[in-house]
Amino acid sequence: MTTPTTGGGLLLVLTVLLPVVGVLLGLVVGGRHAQRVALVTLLLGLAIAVALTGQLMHSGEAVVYVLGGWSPPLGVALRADGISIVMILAVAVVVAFIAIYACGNFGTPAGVREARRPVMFWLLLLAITGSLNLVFVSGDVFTLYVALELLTFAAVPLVSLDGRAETLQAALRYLLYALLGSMLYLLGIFLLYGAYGTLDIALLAQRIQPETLAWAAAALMTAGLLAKTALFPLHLWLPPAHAGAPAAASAVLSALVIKGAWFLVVRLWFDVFAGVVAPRSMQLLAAMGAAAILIGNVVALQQARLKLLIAYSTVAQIGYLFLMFPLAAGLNAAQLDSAAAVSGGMLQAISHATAKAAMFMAAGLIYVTLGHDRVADLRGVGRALPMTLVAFALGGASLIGLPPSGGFFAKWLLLSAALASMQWWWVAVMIAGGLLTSAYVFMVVVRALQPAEPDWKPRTRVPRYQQGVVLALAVCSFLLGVVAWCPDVTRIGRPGLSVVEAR
Amino acid sequence: MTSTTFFGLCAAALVGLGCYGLIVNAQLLRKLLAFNLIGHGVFLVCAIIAHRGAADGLGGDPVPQALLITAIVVAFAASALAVALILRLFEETGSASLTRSDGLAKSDTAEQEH
Amino acid sequence: MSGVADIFTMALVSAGGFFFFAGVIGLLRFPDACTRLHALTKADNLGLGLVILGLLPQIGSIQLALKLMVIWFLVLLASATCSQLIGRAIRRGDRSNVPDLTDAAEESR
Amino acid sequence: MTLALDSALALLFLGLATWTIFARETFASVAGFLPYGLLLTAVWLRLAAIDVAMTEAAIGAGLTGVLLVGAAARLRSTEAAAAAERPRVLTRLLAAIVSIAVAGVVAVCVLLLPPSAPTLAPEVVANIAATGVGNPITAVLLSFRAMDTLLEAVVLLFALIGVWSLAPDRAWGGRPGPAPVSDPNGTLTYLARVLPPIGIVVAVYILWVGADDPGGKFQGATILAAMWLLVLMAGLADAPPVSGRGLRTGLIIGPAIFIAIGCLGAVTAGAFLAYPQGHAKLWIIVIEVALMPSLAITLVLLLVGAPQRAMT
Repeated sequence: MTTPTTGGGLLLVLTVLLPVVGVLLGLVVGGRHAQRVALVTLLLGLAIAVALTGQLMHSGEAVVYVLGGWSPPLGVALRADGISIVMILAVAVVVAFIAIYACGNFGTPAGVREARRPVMFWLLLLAITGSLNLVFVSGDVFTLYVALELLTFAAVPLVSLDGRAETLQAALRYLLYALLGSMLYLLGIFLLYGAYGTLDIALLAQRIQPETLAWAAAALMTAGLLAKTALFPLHLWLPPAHAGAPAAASAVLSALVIKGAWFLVVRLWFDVFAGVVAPRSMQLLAAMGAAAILIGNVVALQQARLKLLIAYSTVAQIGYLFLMFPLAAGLNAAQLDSAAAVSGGMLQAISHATAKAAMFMAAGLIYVTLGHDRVADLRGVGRALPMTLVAFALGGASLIGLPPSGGFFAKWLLLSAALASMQWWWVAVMIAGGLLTSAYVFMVVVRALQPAEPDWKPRTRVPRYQQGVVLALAVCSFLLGVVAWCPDVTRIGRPGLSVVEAR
Repeated sequence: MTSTTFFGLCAAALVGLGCYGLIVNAQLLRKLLAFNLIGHGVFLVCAIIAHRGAADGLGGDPVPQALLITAIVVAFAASALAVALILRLFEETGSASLTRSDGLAKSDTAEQEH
Repeated sequence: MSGVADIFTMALVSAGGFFFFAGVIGLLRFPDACTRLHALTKADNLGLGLVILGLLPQIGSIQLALKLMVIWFLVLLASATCSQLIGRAIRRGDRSNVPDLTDAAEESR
Repeated sequence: MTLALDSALALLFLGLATWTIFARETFASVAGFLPYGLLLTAVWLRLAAIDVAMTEAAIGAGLTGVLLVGAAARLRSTEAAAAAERPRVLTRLLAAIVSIAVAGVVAVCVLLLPPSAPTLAPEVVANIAATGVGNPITAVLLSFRAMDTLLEAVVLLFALIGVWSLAPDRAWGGRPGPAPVSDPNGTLTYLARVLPPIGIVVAVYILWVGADDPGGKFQGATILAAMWLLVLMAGLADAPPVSGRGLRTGLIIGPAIFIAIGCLGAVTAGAFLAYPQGHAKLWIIVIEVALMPSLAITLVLLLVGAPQRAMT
């Protein structure tokens, strides 16, 4: 089988290479130039993401690029369909916002040619962008392994950027989980190669048979990826890692990095193992997701510190991302349009990405202003940082799923999928999760609105543009629900999923 | 039993040993060694798959062999990063193991933003 | 002619094997570090040298023969240096003094 | 006969692996890991993977060994505390059960591999002429799956950035590792003077034959890295400061040329990382020659770790 390169394919190469070139260039020029290189690169990346989206919507089919002119199985192909492009776009947008925010915390101080934290942050930010894009566009399971490792190596140092002992511990724990995860994933792909003689996702999907070996490979790869994406009960590394990093880094890690491994689970289960995994394993996956929603939210409620609270909320929100599996399968079984569930899952991912990034950055500003982030002691924030508090509340509203937020529309899609496929128990989980989420969001907002003591003064003044960026991102997240009126991009290039046209 | 199957079972043993070490050994460098054993087990699986694919005058399928080279290099990079982290942790705390207690939840006073 | 070469090879490779064997026994049975080191270096230098010398007539290519000789030379160089370093460490009575970057760090502090 | 040989080999390396896990001291455990790595190299040879064996000997056993020995020496003072942290019997029992289950899964998978193994060897043989190189692994690494090799160089670079990010703030921009201490009459100093010229020749040779025979840039780069390490260990030279523009250029020049040639392919040969018809071997060699020094620098810097001494 030959996979011909389609129009606009070179854009796929660019979305991966541009950040890598940015890292190389940034490393050489160093210092405050690295920051400029990063900003320019991210801007160009955004333009490429938009161009790629345009290409995809124009042609209405997946964009494919055959590297080196060697088509699979011998060569490697890059492939972007609807779900990849949604993620690429979301990453480009969120990273751009985070980058503007980070200008306030990661500028090279005057009089120094180069300082460690800034230059490392900007290089790692570019590195994460490039690796994530590679995860989204790679059509080869081994290249995906390399992409996952790139992502790990770029994300772990972000956790320990401050160099404090507990962040080092958190980074090490993260690294160990991630490395174990990649080894399991690697074992799975070697087994797939041993059985079917290809590493290309499209070819694997054709050749795979429902047999023990394929099942074992699926189990190994999924287990590895779940460790990386921190689905309950493999979430233990996440809260200390995400809460300990500097705010801008937490935003990248919590909003984007964990989505890389999750995206791969989606890719594998829907595209490669569609005929192999039993409905029961889909239910198991979602059950772990449900446990994550309930336990993550309950633990979040008990947290004394804002950043840990948000980190545990991430643990819970990851759970939602795994509810889509049995829902899509259930819709398929009922001869309904399963793409709705997939769209719901993707929308949940990007709405969580925007909301969580905004919330972590808001928490960062609150920390700077108060000098701490104890939840019990947030008085005065409402007056000192009104925009930031609104941003936090809007992000929280999106997590809860209030209309017209992206979270609302995502949950609405998932809920209707659950009802249509008569899996009411997931409905109960989602509603309970929403209630718990609203509890801690309101708790934080109400405490922050309390007036401060009369002689209280903010410890540091926060630049206005940082507040503005956070608010803008939160507004994006809150208004993401408008995609309901847009054409559903996630279906492009995924013929196997849209059985019946709906909506 | 062919030698590929034989080494395949050795690979399984290596993965098992590595898993055990990863869970039981507290010191981080020992965990890293255990991780390397798991890695070698996985690589060995790949090597036997390559050996089984011997054809057309080649001693093994060159594609998995090439993958293996990449994987070995990536594993080295992982080890280097892990060692750097462990040594830094040792410099900061004088300890080279992950204590069970969640350091972050307790140290409320820890300053993180500047 | 080839019969003579074969006998030569067999004799020398066996002798090399014997030195390796003796070296291992020495390593296991000798009482202290210095004597063990002595046993080990004999195995390395003589054993490997005899094996390579024995293999030479079987190769039939000057280039390959030269490569083998270079390997022997490099091993000699490395093993001589290593045993010297280990010997010095033993004399100092400091077991942890492995000559290595990180140890130099501890010395310099 | 072969089974006897295989069994002896397996017995040895599994025995050493067990030692690595169960040894009481970390240093002893690392000491077991070194010969284990070399025996593993013999296993790759038994499985007819000569290029892999060379990579394993150079990077898997060699450089990883140096890395671990160095770390174990530094961590000696934690041995007592680590030994005290021995987990309870129940934990160990559970760990054993989990490990046996995982090993069982892997074993079953190995036994279930289809009797007629799928292979891409015929396709590689059919297309290798277009790449101009004779070593099928080099053809895969630098032509068919060149993307993976490019990314692999980037992985090393990202890992190095990660290692550097662990520097203390005051030492940023400075030199990694301790200040060099040289013994002018020492044997190590002598070796560090004699060996590097030979090592460089061997590295270039291994790179050069890599096009048609086992060998290549990674193996060569490791030898170069080893020579530099030897010079560093002997105290003949100091590690370079990480802020040096020249050093950083050296680090990225290899991947940058790789990417540039890839882009050239997009213009002249119709695809990123494609080579113009008939000139493939030339470009492959250019990439390998460009990558080798960059890889060697990266490997050395990964080994010596984060900067520790501030610039004065």
